[in-house]
Amino acid sequence: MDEVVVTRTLERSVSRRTFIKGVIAAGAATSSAGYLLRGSTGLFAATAMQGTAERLITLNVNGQQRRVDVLPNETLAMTLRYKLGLTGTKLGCDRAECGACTVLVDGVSQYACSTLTHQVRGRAVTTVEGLEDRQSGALHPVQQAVLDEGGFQCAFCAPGFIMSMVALVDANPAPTREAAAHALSGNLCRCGDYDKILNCAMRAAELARRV
Amino acid sequence: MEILRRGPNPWGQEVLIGVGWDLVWLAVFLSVAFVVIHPLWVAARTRGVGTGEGAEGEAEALGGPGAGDLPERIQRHSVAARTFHWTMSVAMIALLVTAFVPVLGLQFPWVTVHWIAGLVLLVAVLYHVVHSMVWQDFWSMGFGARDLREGLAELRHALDPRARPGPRSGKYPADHKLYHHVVVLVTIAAVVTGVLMMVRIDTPFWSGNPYLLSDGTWGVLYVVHGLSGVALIGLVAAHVYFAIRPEKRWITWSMIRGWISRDRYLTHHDPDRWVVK
Amino acid sequence: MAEKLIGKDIAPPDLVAKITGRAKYAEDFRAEGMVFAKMLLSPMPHARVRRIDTSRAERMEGVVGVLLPDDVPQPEPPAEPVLAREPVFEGQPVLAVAAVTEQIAADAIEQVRVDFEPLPFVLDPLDSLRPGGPNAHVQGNVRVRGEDGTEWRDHKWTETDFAAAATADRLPMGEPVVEWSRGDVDAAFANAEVIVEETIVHQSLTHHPMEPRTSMAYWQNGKLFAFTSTQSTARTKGALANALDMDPEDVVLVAEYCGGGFGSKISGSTLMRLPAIFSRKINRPVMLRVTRYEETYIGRARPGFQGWVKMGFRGDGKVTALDLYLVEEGGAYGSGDNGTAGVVADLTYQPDNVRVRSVSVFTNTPPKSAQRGPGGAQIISMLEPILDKGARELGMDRLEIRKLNAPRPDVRFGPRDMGLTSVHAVEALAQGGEAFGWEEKKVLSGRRNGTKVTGVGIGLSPYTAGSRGYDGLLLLRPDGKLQVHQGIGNLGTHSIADTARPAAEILGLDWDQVEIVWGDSSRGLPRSSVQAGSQTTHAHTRANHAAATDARSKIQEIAAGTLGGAPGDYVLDGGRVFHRSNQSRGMSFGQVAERAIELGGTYDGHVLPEDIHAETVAAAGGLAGQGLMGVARDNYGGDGGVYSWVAGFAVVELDVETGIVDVTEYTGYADCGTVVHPRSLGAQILGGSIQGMGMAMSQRWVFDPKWGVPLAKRLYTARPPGILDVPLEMSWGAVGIPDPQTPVGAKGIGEPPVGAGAAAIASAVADALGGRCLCRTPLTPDIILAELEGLEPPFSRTATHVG
Amino acid sequence: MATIRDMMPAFELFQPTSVDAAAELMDEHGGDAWALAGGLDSMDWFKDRIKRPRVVVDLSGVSELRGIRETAQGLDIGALTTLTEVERHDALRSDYAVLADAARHVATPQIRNQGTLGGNISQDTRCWYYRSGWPCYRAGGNTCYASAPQAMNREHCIMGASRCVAVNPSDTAPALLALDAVVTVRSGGRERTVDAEDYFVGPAMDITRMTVLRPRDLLTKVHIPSAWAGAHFHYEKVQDRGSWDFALVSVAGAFRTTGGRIQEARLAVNGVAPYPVRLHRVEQALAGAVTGEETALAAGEMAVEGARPLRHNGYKVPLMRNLVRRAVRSVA
Repeated sequence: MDEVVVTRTLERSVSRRTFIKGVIAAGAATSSAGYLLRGSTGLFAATAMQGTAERLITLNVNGQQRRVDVLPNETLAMTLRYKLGLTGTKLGCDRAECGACTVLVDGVSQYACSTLTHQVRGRAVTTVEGLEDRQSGALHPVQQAVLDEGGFQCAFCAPGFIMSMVALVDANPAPTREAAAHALSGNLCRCGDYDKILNCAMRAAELARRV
Repeated sequence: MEILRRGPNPWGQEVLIGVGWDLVWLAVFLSVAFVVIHPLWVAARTRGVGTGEGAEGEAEALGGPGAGDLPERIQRHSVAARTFHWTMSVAMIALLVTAFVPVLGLQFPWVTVHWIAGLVLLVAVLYHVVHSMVWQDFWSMGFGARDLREGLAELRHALDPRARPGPRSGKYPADHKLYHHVVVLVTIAAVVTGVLMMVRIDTPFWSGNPYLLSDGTWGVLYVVHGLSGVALIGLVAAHVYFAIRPEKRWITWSMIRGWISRDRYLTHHDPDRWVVK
Repeated sequence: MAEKLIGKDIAPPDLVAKITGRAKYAEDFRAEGMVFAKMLLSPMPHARVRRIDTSRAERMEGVVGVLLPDDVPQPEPPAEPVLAREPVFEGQPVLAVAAVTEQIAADAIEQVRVDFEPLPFVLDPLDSLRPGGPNAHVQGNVRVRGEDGTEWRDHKWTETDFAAAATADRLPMGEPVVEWSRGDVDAAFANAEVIVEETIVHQSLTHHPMEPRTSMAYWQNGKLFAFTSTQSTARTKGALANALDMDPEDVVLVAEYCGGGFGSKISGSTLMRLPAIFSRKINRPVMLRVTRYEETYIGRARPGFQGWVKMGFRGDGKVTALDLYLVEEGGAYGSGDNGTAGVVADLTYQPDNVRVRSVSVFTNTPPKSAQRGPGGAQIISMLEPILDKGARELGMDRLEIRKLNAPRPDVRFGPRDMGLTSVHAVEALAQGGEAFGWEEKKVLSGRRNGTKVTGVGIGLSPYTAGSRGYDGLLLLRPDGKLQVHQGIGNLGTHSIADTARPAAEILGLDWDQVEIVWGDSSRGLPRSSVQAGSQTTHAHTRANHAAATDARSKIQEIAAGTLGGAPGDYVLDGGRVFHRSNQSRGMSFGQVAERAIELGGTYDGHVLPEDIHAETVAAAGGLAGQGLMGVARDNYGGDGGVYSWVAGFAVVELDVETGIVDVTEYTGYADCGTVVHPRSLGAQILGGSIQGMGMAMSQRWVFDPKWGVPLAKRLYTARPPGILDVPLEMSWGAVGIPDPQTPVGAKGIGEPPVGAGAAAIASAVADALGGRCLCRTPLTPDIILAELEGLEPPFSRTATHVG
Repeated sequence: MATIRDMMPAFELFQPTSVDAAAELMDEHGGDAWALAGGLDSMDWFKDRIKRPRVVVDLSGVSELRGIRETAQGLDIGALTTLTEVERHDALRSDYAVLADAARHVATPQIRNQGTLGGNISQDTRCWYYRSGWPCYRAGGNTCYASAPQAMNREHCIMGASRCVAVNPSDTAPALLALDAVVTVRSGGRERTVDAEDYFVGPAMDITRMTVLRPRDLLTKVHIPSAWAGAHFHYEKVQDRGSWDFALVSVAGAFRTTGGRIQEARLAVNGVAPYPVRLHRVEQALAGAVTGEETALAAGEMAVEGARPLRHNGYKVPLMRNLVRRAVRSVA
């Protein structure tokens, strides 16, 4: 697509800021020939659209500013897994159903598989890789709790559950078992480890209260 | 312009879905264009030249033997025939409106009215078929060599006023007959496909079953129904237009009052071909 | 032995990787130049590919290649091709396109033209059995034992078979394909005090592991490097090599983690071959990221049963006769749950007279496979509420009638008249009932509280729990650490770690001195069991026990040889071997390992035992000379089948105005011999039970009969249970009596709980309905409410793929 | 064209930061444009590659569309306000609990964090034939696969059908009907308001849409009049699973009572028709009725009069009847 369209669309009656945003978003629609032959990173390279507008955006992931090439139809889960190498965020269904892709956006739990990466520009994204203490490398209280309770079986769902637990203990330091279950009801575990997962959540809240 | 709508069936096989709605706009456009252009053209063409309206005087000249003992009013359409005509026209208008107005953008619950109107039309048509064969002179609608000659002459006269008009017609002029036969074909197509399509919707009598025929066959039926519907837009428009044209209004009156004057009879009809006892 | 580790809660060594996101599942691997494959799936339940045109796709920029049915073997059905020329279910892969990005590959698939010729299809086995009914394969609809192996047959029943059943709205029962019996059922029914007869339907349901069966592969120097999701590592390597017709030693299989399989990934998947074959064709690493949508079709499902059962009881509650007829929905490539179901029913109720007839019919539904407790889970969840009916009519306590019928140590069962190594089902029932509080809970039965009615239920469920004769392989390194090589898979049962505990125990090592090697065939994996049938705990505590015993004697020999005295005088503890008379007269394991390398021969694995499997020989060969090697085959032997048991107890609240069932309490109690890892055992018991609850209450696999395609294609329509669908607190326990025929005394537990959970809920729901058994799964609110409101059922008693 | 799922086709993305810009973009691109709110329903369509807009207008950056404002006339809820905000908002919980309650019943926490009130009431039906991309009436075809004699229609409608038998999946819609809410629709430069009840369109009127929204339209605001503030409310949703599921039947009620009598009532049900159904006749019958079981039973019976179940959803009739009973029963 070309910038001109965007400009014409938004110039009239619209703030300079909106106009620029429009350009960035539209610009991100363009393909990145540089990625064309680099399968491992070029997952979303080369779509039908051509153009030369700006394509790099900056994401705040786990406290770091990451420059990354993002297409308009690219989901956060894809960007994290295939562009930033953060494969802890899992794709279980890619349809906002199983919760394996749960991440925190400004501290709020969301399904990364159903969030456009462009929607989190300028917002703080936290993935399971970002939970450990950056200095000491100590596990996050939630992770510690899971370790103490021996939580999860196949654990494909674990990163998502853990992010939901983090959101839970941040919002509610002393949840009842029932409140915990509701907070975790957006995550699926096919091994059926729910009882142990709830033990982990309760323990996590306990540990979080101590720190 | 989209003429036919196709789509994949659940197995991904390409099947017909129906006619492209662009055709509706086309039909509406052509109808309006005709209604606007035709009178202008007629006006331009007939400037200075006498209209087709024969002068009263001619009547005597033309008057065959015994013209004098003809009644003042000559019955042209029986009550039954008129009832049929007007019932059918109401049903037809209802069908066209419920079918196409939503497509053109004004939405309202149309399905029920549409199929009920369809049934009314069906009944009317069946009645007409029986009535015309048993009580009416069925062959008065027949189209023969004379009708052809008459029609061609009329056409020549229409295009070139100086050409002399065709011979007087029988009970029904050639163009009326042609129009009638075209409408018969199109209406039958619409009614038959329409009746079959009712199998697919819920009615008080049954609940729909889309699988009576294969989706390919249904597609064809939808196309036929759609095309005949679109055709009817034009046909009805033309019909209504001519019905209100001044030189034809006496015919319209006859469909309301049932009779025409002896003069009209003698001027426009050939007593040998339309024998009035 | 002095148990420092067996029976303790120890977090598995891979848990930190799992909770920090470092654990690499198949889809997390990358390779330089990797391309992405996307598949075109059959849009029809049964068709023949007439013509394929990929020209437009291949012209697209970024498309690297296509893989067609002609590029892969097309074995005779019921063998399953990777890409089908004659797809037999909607969603079966027909071809694949590889491109530099997944986006391009997907766009390219849309440009492919395939001309399919639709063929007759069948979804419901009964339709295929009707005279003139359609067959799922052009070759036939059932497989039967013929002169030379099994062969296809066009198996049809008669009009009268169906007419008779239709009037009674029960299962039609024509000529079976499989039949076996013991005693005389008809005579037994004649003398029975009470007879219960029901038509039962257990519907098919998908596995839906959290991780779809994604694979990546590339070739290097003639070797295949395959990254996949599988329940069993060593055996998957063999399966892949076999499928590609190559030497197993030319395959490097990496499967460090498996995001769930439940029987659908026993030795990998058919689809894992696709990237391997594709990569060989285009000479680029190929990633096949299987999406949930694709997994729904190719991810396997538990076969459904349409059945009929007749149970005869003696006055005291003993089941004297059991007559069972099962029609199995075998899916596109067949299944055999019907066989197991009959055996499990016979084992659980121990009737003197039994007859089991069944037929497994191929259908044009997505392929079936083992699903946690295959056959057993279905039949137990169907029969337990029927046993309850008998108990009610006899005025008997439902726990007592189960204790009465449960097998004793002298048990004989099944067509092959088997015995068991050990059985403590009665203890599981008794202790479970105690823990659950059966006496107090059973009085709640039928209690009305507002619009809710309480129901209490029990389910007793056995399943196979062990096998014998696999190899153990371990290495005592010069750094004094013990390296245990595990060829089994890592799908969350923690058995890669837990089955190594006996080795550490025998060598007197602390757990932190033990390193587990798993998930990468290039690191040397011994011949192992597939991780299915709940075998591994039994099979590999034995194998590692054998290997460790071998290592211990080698250590003792080296100590005696170095420090004098007899090997038997030396004891092992704390990473040292020393003389029992004098602690200081000893060597560290490190020294022992170095000595072993000097000595060579059997000590460091240069000379290997005769009886170990070739795979173990190859694995050991790669480790020879790196330390003291313990390697041995499990020769402990044993007599009889190895089965574990779970007794499930549940309380439900049924809302009579909505049909909603709320499971409020659940206890699972196991007989699985020695408890190796309590917390992990609890996870298996409760996790399996929860899968059973999903099976009994919500999971479905609905098809449109006209087009023959599945409709419940999403997780929310397939309805696996979520955290709010199970009790907030659940409890478990174990009898803990060791199995005398295995050195560690431990049996497997993966599968028995599924039937227990499902049956306990089904039994509790029937109880809440005042003993009315709907005798079908899933027990969704619509059919419960319809039953309560006395509505005309929308489908027949035998209908399947509905709900 | 061969079918492939789970990879969104390419589109142009616009991220306006003001309603004006958004409205202008929608106007500019008309039928090619797709307004993206929480994106949960939208991305399903995109990933199935069934709906393929050329232009996507992401509204998440339009702060004017977010948040809840308390006014003398009641509450103004921005269309982009997340369901979590609706669920937790104090005034909503205290004075209009039925809406907060309804929001709490939507899918899962993550979806409530992302999903918006506007999106929830504007989402498309979940009919599994339609969602499979089959050429049904709603998809512009000429068949309803769900009402065929052998079709699987356990979750379909028992009333309000017209060729299409799909149901409206929204959990919050009935609550808005019960509160006499009014929504604001922006179209180019113009704004119009629509009663919540009229916001939803049945297939008899337009078989391809669930709401009055046409191309170029933008739902901007939901107004909750103060009329029902602090009334007695009741909300219930019956679903197959405890989370991430759509209602088999849901009911929302608002009641004003004096001395054991119901003064005025609002009752709305969803999951039974292609649109949320407001039970006017029942409401009239309830006005002035004595609270209690008898009234509840009568209301339930009246609610399901004329219901015409399909083959597999007969249970929805007693279910709807019972839920209406419970709603009326709750007044006391």
